[in-house]
Amino acid sequence: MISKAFSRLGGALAVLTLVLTPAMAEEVLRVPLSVDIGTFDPDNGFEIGAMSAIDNVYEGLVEYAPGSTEIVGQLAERWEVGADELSYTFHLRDGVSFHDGTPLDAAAVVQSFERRRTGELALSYFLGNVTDIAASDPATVVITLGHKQPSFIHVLASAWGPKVISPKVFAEHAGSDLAASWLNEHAVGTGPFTLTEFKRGEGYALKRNDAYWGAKPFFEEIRLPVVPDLSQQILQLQAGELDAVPDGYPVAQLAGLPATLEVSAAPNMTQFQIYTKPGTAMDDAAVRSAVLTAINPALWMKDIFGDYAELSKSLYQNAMLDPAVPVSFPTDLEAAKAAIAAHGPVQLRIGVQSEVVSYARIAELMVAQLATIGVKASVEVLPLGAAYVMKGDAKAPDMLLTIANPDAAHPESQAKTYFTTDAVLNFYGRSLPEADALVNEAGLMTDVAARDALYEQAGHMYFDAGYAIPLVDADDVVVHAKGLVDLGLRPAFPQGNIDYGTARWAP
Amino acid sequence: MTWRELLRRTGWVDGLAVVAVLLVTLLALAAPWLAPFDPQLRVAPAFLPPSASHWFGTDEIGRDMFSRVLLGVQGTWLPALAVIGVSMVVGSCIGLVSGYFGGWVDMVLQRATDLFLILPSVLVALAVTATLGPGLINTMLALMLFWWSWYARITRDEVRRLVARPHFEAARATGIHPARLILRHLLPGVMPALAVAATLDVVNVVLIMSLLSFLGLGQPAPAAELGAMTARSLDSLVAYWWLPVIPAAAIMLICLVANLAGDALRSSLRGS
Amino acid sequence: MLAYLLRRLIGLVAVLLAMAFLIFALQGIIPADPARAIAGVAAPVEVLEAVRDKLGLSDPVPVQYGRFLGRVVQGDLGTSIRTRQPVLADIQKYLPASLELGLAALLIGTALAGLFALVHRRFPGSAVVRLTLITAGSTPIFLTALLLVYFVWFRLGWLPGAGRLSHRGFSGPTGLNLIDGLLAVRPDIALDALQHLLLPALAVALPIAVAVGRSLGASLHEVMRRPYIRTMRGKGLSEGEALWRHGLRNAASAPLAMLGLQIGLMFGNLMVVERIFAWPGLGLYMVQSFASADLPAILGVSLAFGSIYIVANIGIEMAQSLADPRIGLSRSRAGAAD
Amino acid sequence: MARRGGRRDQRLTMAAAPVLAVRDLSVALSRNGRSSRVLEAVSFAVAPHEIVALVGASGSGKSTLGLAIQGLLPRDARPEISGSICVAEAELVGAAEPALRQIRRSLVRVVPQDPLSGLDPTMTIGRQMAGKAREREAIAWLRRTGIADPERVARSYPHRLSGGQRQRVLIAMAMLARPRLLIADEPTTALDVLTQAQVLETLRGLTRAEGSALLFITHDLAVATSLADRVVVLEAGQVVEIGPVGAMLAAPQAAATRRLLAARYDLGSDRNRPLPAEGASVAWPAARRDASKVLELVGVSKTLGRRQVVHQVDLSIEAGESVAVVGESGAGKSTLLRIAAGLTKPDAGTVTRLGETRPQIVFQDPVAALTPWLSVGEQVADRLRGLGLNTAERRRRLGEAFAMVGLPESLMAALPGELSVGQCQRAVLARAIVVPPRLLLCDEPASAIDMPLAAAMLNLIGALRRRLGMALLFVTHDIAAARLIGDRIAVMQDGAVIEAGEAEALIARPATAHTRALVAAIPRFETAR
Repeated sequence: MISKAFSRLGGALAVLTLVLTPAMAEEVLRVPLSVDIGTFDPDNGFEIGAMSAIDNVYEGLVEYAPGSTEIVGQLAERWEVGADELSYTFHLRDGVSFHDGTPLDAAAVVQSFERRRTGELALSYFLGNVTDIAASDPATVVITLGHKQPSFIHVLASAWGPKVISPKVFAEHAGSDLAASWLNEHAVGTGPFTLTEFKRGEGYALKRNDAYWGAKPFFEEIRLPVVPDLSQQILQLQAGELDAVPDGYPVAQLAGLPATLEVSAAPNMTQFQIYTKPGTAMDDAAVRSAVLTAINPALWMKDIFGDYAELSKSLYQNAMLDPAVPVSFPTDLEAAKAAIAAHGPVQLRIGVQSEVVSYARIAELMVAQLATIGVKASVEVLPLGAAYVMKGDAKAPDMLLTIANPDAAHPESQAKTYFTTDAVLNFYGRSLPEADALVNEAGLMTDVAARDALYEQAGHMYFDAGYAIPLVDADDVVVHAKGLVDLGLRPAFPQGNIDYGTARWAP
Repeated sequence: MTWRELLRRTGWVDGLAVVAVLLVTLLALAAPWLAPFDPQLRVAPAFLPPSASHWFGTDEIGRDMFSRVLLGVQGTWLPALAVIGVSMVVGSCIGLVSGYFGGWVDMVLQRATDLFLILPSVLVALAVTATLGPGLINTMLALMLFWWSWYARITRDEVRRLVARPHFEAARATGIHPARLILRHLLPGVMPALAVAATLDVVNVVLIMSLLSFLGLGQPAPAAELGAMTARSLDSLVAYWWLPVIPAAAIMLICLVANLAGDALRSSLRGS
Repeated sequence: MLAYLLRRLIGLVAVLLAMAFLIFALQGIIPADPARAIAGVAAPVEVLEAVRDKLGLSDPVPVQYGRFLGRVVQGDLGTSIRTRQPVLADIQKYLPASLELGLAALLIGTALAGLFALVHRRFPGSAVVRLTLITAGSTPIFLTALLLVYFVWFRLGWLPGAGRLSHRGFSGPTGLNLIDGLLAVRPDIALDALQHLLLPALAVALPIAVAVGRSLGASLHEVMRRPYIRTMRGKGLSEGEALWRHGLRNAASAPLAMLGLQIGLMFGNLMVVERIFAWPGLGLYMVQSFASADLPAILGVSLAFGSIYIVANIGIEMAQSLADPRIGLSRSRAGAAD
Repeated sequence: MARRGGRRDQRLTMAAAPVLAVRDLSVALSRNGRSSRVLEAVSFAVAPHEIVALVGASGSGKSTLGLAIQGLLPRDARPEISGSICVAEAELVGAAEPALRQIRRSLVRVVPQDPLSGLDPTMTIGRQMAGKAREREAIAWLRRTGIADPERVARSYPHRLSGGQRQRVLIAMAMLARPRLLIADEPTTALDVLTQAQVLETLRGLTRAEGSALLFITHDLAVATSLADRVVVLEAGQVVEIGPVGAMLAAPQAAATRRLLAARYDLGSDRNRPLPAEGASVAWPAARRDASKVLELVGVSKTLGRRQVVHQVDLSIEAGESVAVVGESGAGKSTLLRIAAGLTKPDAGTVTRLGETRPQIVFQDPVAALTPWLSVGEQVADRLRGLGLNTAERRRRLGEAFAMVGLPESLMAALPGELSVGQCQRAVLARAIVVPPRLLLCDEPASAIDMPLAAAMLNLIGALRRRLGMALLFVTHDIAAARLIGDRIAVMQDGAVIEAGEAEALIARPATAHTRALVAAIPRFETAR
């Protein structure tokens, strides 16, 4: 009785809804964000969801070309590296202006980069090695490094790399914080889109920058509603209220997508890895070998990622470095069982950083796999930030399952973030000086093949010593309405980073 | 009112519910032996719909859902009982002391109870688990931190009510030993109200635990807890409905049984 | 009355202090690192230390608590780590949506509770009614919410399943779109706001309705057997008149108390429902704050929700004493004399 | 109203058309699924202006009859009714609900038994009496029932009023409709003697003045005879005697009537022997007494809240002596008893008690005085703990106590809820005397129960105290009971003892107006006219 009455009410309202809902213009792209954008400040914001928007509003000197790790010019038309490998000279593109009409010049670049370098902002460390930024003429910027860093150009091309902000912003909104509070929710860059709406919790909107120096974007407007729940995103995509789910669409459902949807997948630098604590049963080579046999990703990768991942070949992402000798896992499960039986009961606690679905699935699978060889494993979701303070903590879990996702497509980013003794994310504080030496040596080399060989060698040393285990490189998987093309996905960018400037409906 | 009397007064549906509560407890205790498959192992292809060989189908990685739901009953029911049990013991002791002695003891204890009662418990439980880190023990701690106050209030009010009743006054006036006075003339009178509150509370505890799971603050991945199982497979609702729906149905069943049993206690107390 | 309000106000402050202390005490024992959340995953140690110092996180907890209290007294809840805005400003921004949803849910919940109670009275002892209500009351809220979205919006298209408004760029003085739409004499906006409001409010309202409805039903059942109801029947009042004029008021106390309890539970449900319905309220803000260890925000929202809860409970106490003049607001502790 | 013409011929046999005619009425109610006959072939009539008393012991079906006449038998009990009830020529049996409501609204009104729970506690008196529109009329009626400040009362909530005031409100509410028939269902049981007399007077005056007939339901034959023109005696659902008051008093026909009469006591009853409630009786043996004081209160005062409840009371009781304290409710007599028991500490004055066994108390309501979830035997045996008795010895003492109060030993395992009121009374006494105290304290033990039970209780207490040599402090509002049980009587008013002395002498020559009023308020076996 109640439902009947309600259905009548609902029916009446439905009719009204149809009347009131405005027809969608074709030039609007609607992509959901799972999380609010905390800040739109390119020098402060590092949230994965926000990067697409920030990178389409602001531009840096160089960028990764779509679909590759090759670096091409963006605001800089070309650049030269000095013979000392310390000075970089960038020649700016002509005829570029900011959204507020101010023309781009070297001074603007210098001002923005100085803000990044000295502003004590979240991403200031990007320019930690820079000693000087100067405008040698209005169209030329010279950056001087403190020591040799061949990876520097990758730093500039990173999704989080330094961007150029309109000098007018600093003139009008500098305040005492380098305009940080104004730039939280406002933006003036040179990109193909301008930020027109910033409503935390509700959504954001970008408008096409018709004065853009490059190819004119197809879409007139980009709407980024905040839709925190994945199920809701999926339903809205299927109902045609969204044009894409950029990240997290359940792989198991990709095979059965409705005819109106399709998948764009591309290789990505999202590598799932395991870090191990010293002093566990895994220190025993036989146990370690048995555990490796059980958690061999070849046994389960398809169950979680379907066709949208590949086995990691080394501790560096496949898209960053193609090793001569990929890491290998033992495959004799019977031997593994015997090894565990011989060793006696083994219990392992697997820590995961958060209850992200993919972590949970992999952890679950590893528990199931380990159970087959007689190892009892349990999973703990670590409290917020706990993974960063595990060094020397006896109560820390025996292994940590995490995603390694470096700032840039350069092996140095990976090694110096996760593996070396002083690496910020060397979770268990382990130290292998011989391998560190190789990484340092490689960091100064410009010959890519020789450099990669050294990195690979160091990687094998970390792996063999039991520090870290590479598992799977997950693809970037975007599910979207049929006909959306040229998404501009880049392997070195975070997952789901659609380039709104290139995306378009196929004719 | 005695338990004897109480059981006599319950109707057969409610009597059945009381029995069912005991059955669920037994089921929870015996789950590991009843499960046809090892709930941790991958025993079949993933996403099998319910069938004769796998009554509730299989999950995302090919584990038997029936076995996992059985384990889930254990992982949901026993912690809920523990939370309620511990809170009830702690709360009723405090309530008893507060109600029996009255005066400033009552004042102090009631102010403390008030404080815990007025704090929005779910909110603080969320904050506590968010900060302590998700996990069964932390969740239970976070819940118990508040739950006792509820029972302390019930016990205290009930004791105040009984103490004011003529039969208690009469018993006290005969001059019998205070311990006997409390244990035989007071406590049995408080128990039914506590029992009613406790059975009805199972629902709240189970639902709050599932809510924590949905917000990513529940038990970590392989743990078979019904709320977590539902929450984690929510995005499969349209494609593989049984993954979220069956554990949720198990929650409903548990809550239903507990609720009916609570109703049974309540109506027999009122002497319907 | 004034003395009562004053006393409750003092109580409110005490509770808020206790709550603030509780969350602060937790902060002392957690390994979570807001500095890391601010500085980013890959930030070097020196940057981290700088951020810690800037946030005052290196000071001992009591010092931080004292400083925090000092600021709170001045209306400063600190700066959110995630949004980098003053927490108070954030709360002001997100509160209206939650308020709208919560109030609508309470309204719908109370109305449904009345309906349930009447059905309960009409079919006393009906197993079907009871089982339906209990089942509805024991469904995890996120499943209820998603099923509503799936069937009512996705399948049937009757009501929108996400967001607050189809119109963009509308805003009014109260922040409650439905009311603002009416104030601005924009029936289209008000209607649109109402359509968006109905489903999430229903999801939040359902557990409230079941709990309060069952309590009201039981309470009415008891009250309608009291001697004074017989007196009123003896005066020639019909069942309905006796129920409306005399039964309801006398039966109100227990369901009102249950409503108070449910408001406490509602905050958790708001977080879930706001997340599923992409409803930009404080619950959503809170959920997102969890993910980034945004303690100032978590603390701020807890205080905000806590205050609302206490105020709501004061309201309920007043409603109780309004319904039954014997329940003094003084909550007298003196035993009944002679 | 539709059946108006139906039974004219039968009614013509009466002098005037009766306001109420009950014919062959049988009612069966079901409890816990079992149907039982509550009324059997009841027939009687009430003429206009007439006052008829419906008298019966508890369980005789008199209240069910009252409900049946309003058409308000509880629906849960699935009433089965046969026969006929005509109110002012309208047939109630089988009438539709709206018709019944119309009858209740204008023809039949009821003054319910319990004034405490008979009013909606959440609404002001004025509102629930008449709604907003007729408030002035309501106030006028309140004034007519003898309420001194009707405007204030109309604005008040029930819990602000005394029991007597509430009963008057209920009378006013009923009379507001100027009903043809007023049913008063034991309207004075819960009231003080003085108030009871006033309320009865009000009832009679108002119905006479308005010309309403009055059906007065009571267990108290004395009240009935002091008020009514005719009496209908009901026993076990059947009418056993019907007739004018005078004739019935002179020559009671039915055994039930005779039993009711025998249990009745008043200021003329013989206090040297037990009341003849249970057949013929022999004179009391002399009590064992000596001059030692088992209780001595000197200058005792107690303040509760802002009110001084007990004021400068001196009272002493010698061993084996019986003292009755009489007073209206609120006079402070219960507090005095609690002070004597040591349950309450006085603010001033001294209390001296003799004997190592603490005084035992018998409370007003015997059912409420027993812990509901413990068996009667266990509760009585509670007092035998800690005396160093072995199990056999304990059983023997328990058996003795049960025998002494006249309870079969088979009831030891029973819960209080399974006992009748009379049995509970005996169980309470058994608990008090299983270890005999030097002093027994009784708090209105006979006031909340039927007259025959009250008589039995008085007899039992009288017997036990003499046999066990206990001194007795007996608190009551009924000066007739006080005279029967007490060697001496102390009269309390507003917390102070205003008068005390030998029982007979005090009643024969009251020194104060208050005592005189108490004496005068006791209904006697004669019609008031």
